[in-house]
Amino acid sequence: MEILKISLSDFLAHVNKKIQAGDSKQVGVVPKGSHFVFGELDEAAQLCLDYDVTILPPKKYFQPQREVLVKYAPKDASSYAMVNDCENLTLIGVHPYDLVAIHLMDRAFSEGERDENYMAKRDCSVLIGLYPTRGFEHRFSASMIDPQMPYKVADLMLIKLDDNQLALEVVSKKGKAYLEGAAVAKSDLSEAFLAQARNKVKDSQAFPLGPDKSPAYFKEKYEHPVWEKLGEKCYSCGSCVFVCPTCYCFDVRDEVELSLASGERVRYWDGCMIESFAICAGDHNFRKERGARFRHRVFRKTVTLPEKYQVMGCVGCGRCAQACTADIAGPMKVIKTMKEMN
Amino acid sequence: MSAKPKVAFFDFACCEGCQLQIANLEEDILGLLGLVDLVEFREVMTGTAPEYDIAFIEGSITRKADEERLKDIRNRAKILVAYGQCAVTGGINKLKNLHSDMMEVRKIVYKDKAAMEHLDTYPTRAVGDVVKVDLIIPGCPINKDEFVSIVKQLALGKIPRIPDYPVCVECKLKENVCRYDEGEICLGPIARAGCGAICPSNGVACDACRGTVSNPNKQAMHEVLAKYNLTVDEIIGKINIFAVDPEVSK
Amino acid sequence: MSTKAKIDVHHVTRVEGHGNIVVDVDQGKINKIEWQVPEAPRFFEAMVVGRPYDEIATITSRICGICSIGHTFASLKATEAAMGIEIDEITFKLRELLLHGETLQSHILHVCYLAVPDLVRVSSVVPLVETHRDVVLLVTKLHRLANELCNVIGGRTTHPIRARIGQFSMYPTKKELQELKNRLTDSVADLKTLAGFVKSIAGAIPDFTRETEYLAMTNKKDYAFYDGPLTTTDIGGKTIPVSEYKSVVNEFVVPQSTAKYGKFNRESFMVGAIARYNNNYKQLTALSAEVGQMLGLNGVSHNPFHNNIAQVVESVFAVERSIEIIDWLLDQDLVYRKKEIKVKAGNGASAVEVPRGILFHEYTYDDKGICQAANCVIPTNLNHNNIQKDMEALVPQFLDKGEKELQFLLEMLVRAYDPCISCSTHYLDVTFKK
Amino acid sequence: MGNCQCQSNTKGSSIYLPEIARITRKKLMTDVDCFFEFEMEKRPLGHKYGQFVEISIPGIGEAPISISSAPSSSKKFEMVIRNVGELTSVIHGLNIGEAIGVRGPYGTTFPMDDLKGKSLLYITGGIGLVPARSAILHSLANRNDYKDITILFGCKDPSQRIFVDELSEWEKRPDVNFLETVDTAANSNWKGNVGVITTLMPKLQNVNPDNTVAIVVGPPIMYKFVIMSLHDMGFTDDHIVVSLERRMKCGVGKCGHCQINHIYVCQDGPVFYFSDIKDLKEAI
Ligand SMILES: Cc1cc2nc3c(=O)[nH]c(=O)nc-3n(C[C@H](O)[C@H](O)[C@H](O)COP(=O)(O)OP(=O)(O)OC[C@H]3O[C@@H](n4cnc5c(N)ncnc54)[C@H](O)[C@@H]3O)c2cc1C
Ligand code: SF4
Ligand code: SF4
Ligand code: SF4
Repeated sequence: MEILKISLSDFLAHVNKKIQAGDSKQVGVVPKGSHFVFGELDEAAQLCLDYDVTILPPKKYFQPQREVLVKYAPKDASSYAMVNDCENLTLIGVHPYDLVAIHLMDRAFSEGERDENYMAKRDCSVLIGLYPTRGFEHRFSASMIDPQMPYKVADLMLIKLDDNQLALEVVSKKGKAYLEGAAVAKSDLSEAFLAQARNKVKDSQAFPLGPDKSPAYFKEKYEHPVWEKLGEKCYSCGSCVFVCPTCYCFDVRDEVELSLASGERVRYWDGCMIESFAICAGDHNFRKERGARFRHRVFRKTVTLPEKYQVMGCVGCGRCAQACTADIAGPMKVIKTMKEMN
Repeated sequence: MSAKPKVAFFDFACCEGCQLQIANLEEDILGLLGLVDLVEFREVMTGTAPEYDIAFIEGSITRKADEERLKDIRNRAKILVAYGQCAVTGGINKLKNLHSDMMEVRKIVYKDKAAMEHLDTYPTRAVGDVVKVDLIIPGCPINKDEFVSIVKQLALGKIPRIPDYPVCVECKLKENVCRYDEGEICLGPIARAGCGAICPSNGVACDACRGTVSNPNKQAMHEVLAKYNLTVDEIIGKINIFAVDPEVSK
Repeated sequence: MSTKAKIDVHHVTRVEGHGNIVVDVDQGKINKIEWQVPEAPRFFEAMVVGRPYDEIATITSRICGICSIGHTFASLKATEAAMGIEIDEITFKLRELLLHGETLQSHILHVCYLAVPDLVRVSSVVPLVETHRDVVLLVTKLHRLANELCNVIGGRTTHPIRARIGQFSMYPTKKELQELKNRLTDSVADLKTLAGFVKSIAGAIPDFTRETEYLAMTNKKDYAFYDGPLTTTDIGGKTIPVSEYKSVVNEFVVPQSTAKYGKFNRESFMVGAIARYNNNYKQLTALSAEVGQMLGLNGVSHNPFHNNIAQVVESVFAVERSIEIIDWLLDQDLVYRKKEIKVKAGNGASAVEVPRGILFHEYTYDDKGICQAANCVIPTNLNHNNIQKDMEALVPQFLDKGEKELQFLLEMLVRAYDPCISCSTHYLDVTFKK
Repeated sequence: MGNCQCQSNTKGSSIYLPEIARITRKKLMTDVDCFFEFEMEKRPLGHKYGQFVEISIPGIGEAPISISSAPSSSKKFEMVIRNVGELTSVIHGLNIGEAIGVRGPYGTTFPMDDLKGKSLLYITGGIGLVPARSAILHSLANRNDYKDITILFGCKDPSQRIFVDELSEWEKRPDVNFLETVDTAANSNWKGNVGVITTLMPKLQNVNPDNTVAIVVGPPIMYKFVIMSLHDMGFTDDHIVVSLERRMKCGVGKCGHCQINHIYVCQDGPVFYFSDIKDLKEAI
């Protein structure tokens, strides 16, 4: 893997060039109040390479909150036509845990029936990763992700060396192409130095189980009272699933124009924590209890996805722990509460 | 509904802010007029009709005479929609009911003239407390996009469903900084969504102006509010500005 | 010549809220002329008692959906006055801007959707969609712009969210402001077109005058909407502080009617666009004054139907002032910082000019910020006495036109006042005499 | 979004785009259940027993519906649709010749090939008969492939019986043991059994649980009791096949609505050996 260096100002100048060229939307991390979000950059100066976590993960670009799948003239089935909107996109500053989450999403949407609406958006994206420079109290990603896995999806990885210098790992051809014309120089940094630079921030907590042990461990805890105990406090507000980078459940709804002349079949974000999610005909709800829904979500992260992909379904970003107003959603909280109860 | 449904609008005790949302649809009103046949709407037109396919009712009921008028509308309407929080739960008007004695209420406003007969008022009732309601469109004021969507669904013969999940859902989708992170108390976790989390999106905590979801986690809400050192009375006060399920205020 | 008229309009249409007109003239003898308000009272002053200071504006905003921005400001200002809270210049300007948005929104709605059908002699705006499609589309465009102004500044078109005690909860971005400014600038031409249309049908405005007292806010700097003391056309340029509003509005109950009435130096007074115009027209911007002249307003007018013309004039003014305010805001550092509010016991009164006229709120708080007492005086209330007196003058003058025409004129008169009867804090009920 | 030089090579296809089928026959079976025969416009559906399709009407929505006819190479297929909501009510109003959207077939099938040489016990409740019928018809058409065939059918009351002609045909067939019951028979001239479906099970003689596979399809509450009775009769879980119903939005294992632990009903099901799901608390 080629390693380059660039000054922060040259990097930003390059991003500005890309913004001006206009052939690809440049998205980066920008502040929002006391927090951060991924947003389209009007100028590179808005870009923030020093952040703890974003409110929503980058999945919003690949599985948009509202996405048209099919369009039609209402009640005329012969009018069905597919829709697949995508645009060239560069995401700048994606932390490793979010890259791993994108890798998981890629697998979910490409294996089995291949979902072109997702895959096309992924295909026209360039992902520029960034090693975190700021800690986040709820993060425990070091214990959740394989450090090599971000490289499966990243096109470039940024390592912040100091306030003015970046190291650049060129992972893919797309990444190389992105840098065309940038004021980069060959790196003279030793691997030991880089390793240290990558791991500048340490998590204050660690999840005790990996993808090999986690499924068996949690399956045994299926009947554990922890689900009911934490579930009792759950608002079923879905915040934990919407902010999670590896949650991708969705709803599909038909919407029509006011003229009733044309309409769209639209995919929206949905989540298993919402009470009506598993309701069937006859108003039968297969996960009626808050605790059952809570367990289902945790199991998806700790059992289902690891069994299916041999990767933890939780990447340890800590978003759910922060988003949960009831303060129950974080996987660390589940582990801790289980221990306290024993 | 194959032919254009005959639609009428009526209002009772309210601020008429909800029908203003309809006026605010601007050009879309022309589109709506293509879907329905507007037969009665006192604020915008002169004219009445003997019966309606859909009657939209705004406002709450505070007097016997209004009750009779509402029942008469119900008899002549196929589908009756309570729109706006005043109609759905009694809304702001129900704050009056917190006073145990209606004469007390009259005195606060009308002082020594309070006993005059025509000032009669009874505890505020929602439209659904007086007649059968087929559909509710909550909110103070209503969300005009939701209104349009419901009219479209009715015109298509669909069964409109309003969201039954908390405002936090929409708040997260808007990627707002949570009010709790700013040290404020927000009713979003129990409030019914459908507004697009408009208050948190404008930097203000949710007041639950659309009432609560049908199965709110009251206990959890009380625990959280108690953490903010609110007394039970304050919690009740906080939750019931818009007359949400009285159970929640217990 | 007709000498007989029996008119009983139960719930006048195209007004906000419910009002009735009862006229009984026999053999030229007037038995009864009555303007009645049967709107259900809602008891806001009772609702807010016992509630914390930071909920009051949320509640009193719901007095009226159409004037919710004005009510919110009156409420915030009264609470700020009670607790001695100062607002900074950005907040002040944003409030002015938002109020102009409401004025524009409400005036356009009223003039075009509710009053113009009278001048064209149709039952509502709906038939105009066919006959005057261009005008209707122009009106919806202006109305939409006004609403978007309210949305961008207040967070919602009705019941503003961002306006809080001592501050806004969020500022618009400069991009939004710039965009708004561009659209406001473009709308000036549309307003001129609209004024031209109103001129083309202005011949239908009844020739009726009755001199009365006109009450409005005034201040030295500007044609007043947001701030300033009180004045009237009868006190010759003198002003009265808002804190003494009670001595001006003098609410009282009259036996033959049901709403609380107001009077000051005469048996009745009028508030609203024409009252503001009559007191402050010299402070109009050049363009708004010119539109007024074009539509036949040259200084003080005693024709209540001219209220609609004054609304057109104020719409132009609102747009011009909004552009100026946005220019000022674009030069500021719009980085939002939340301010802490210090709760104090006290009493405070406020006034704001809302589309229908001057509005007063007054609250008393204890040291925990719990509301102990409240009073809200609504402009439509203040006008009822004047509507009654106008009707008494109008009926004999137009009796010979026949019952039907007379009824039409009386309804049109009520609509010219743009009464917002749902602001019913103070309404008394009617016992229908028939 | 015209500027996308997307690399995606299969962008021209979509798993969410329905194909077209037209109604060729339609017959109301009960007050809420309507039989439909559809014909695919372009190709035979190519389904197997127990599978389902996502059917849709533009502007209304999509829903999973089982295919009720036996597998065939024709473009025609049959369904029974119960009017419970938005989509189903609109479909009930369609006329012969009108089009609907179809995606699929999806899902697992009844293991009819593996069951060759075995006895079959069908236990069906209400419109559970609809998916089971595709297997029943197949096994009756290939009668020699199977030993004893027993069919139990139960529904709420006599007015809710579906495929009544076929029921009486099965009843008459000497090579089929057919038993039927209704939950209540008040206000009718019903002469047959009355009671929930489990009351039929003690009437079964000579069922050898070791060489018989039970195929159970019905409303959610039916499973628990039927399976208890089957256990009593000596059936082991790997001799019980069930078909589950869940809410589904995509039908292709993505949307998450039908997920029970690690299982997606749309792809891993709807047909399961009970032994594979008995530990899933939320399955039955
Ligand atoms: C594998 C499979 C096979 C099936 N086979 C058949 C079949 O052969 N025949 C058949 O008739 N049906 C079948 N179904 C069931 C069918 O898919 C459902 O009945 C479907 O919901 C009907 O769609 P609808 O739009 O008409 O109903 P909907 O309008 O979706 O309503 C269905 C039910 O869900 C409730 N509901 C819907 N949305 C919500 C919500 N947001 N919140 C709360 N409740 C809600 C409604 O109250 C109602 O009870 C099958 C289902 C599956 C999974
Ligand atoms: S964020 Fe917390 S309260 Fe909300 S659904 Fe998730 S666990 Fe429940
Ligand atoms: S479960 Fe929580 S910590 Fe884990 S990836 Fe999802 S949001 Fe992040
Ligand atoms: S601000 Fe309120 S609505 Fe939004 S997430 Fe927080 S608690 Fe929920």
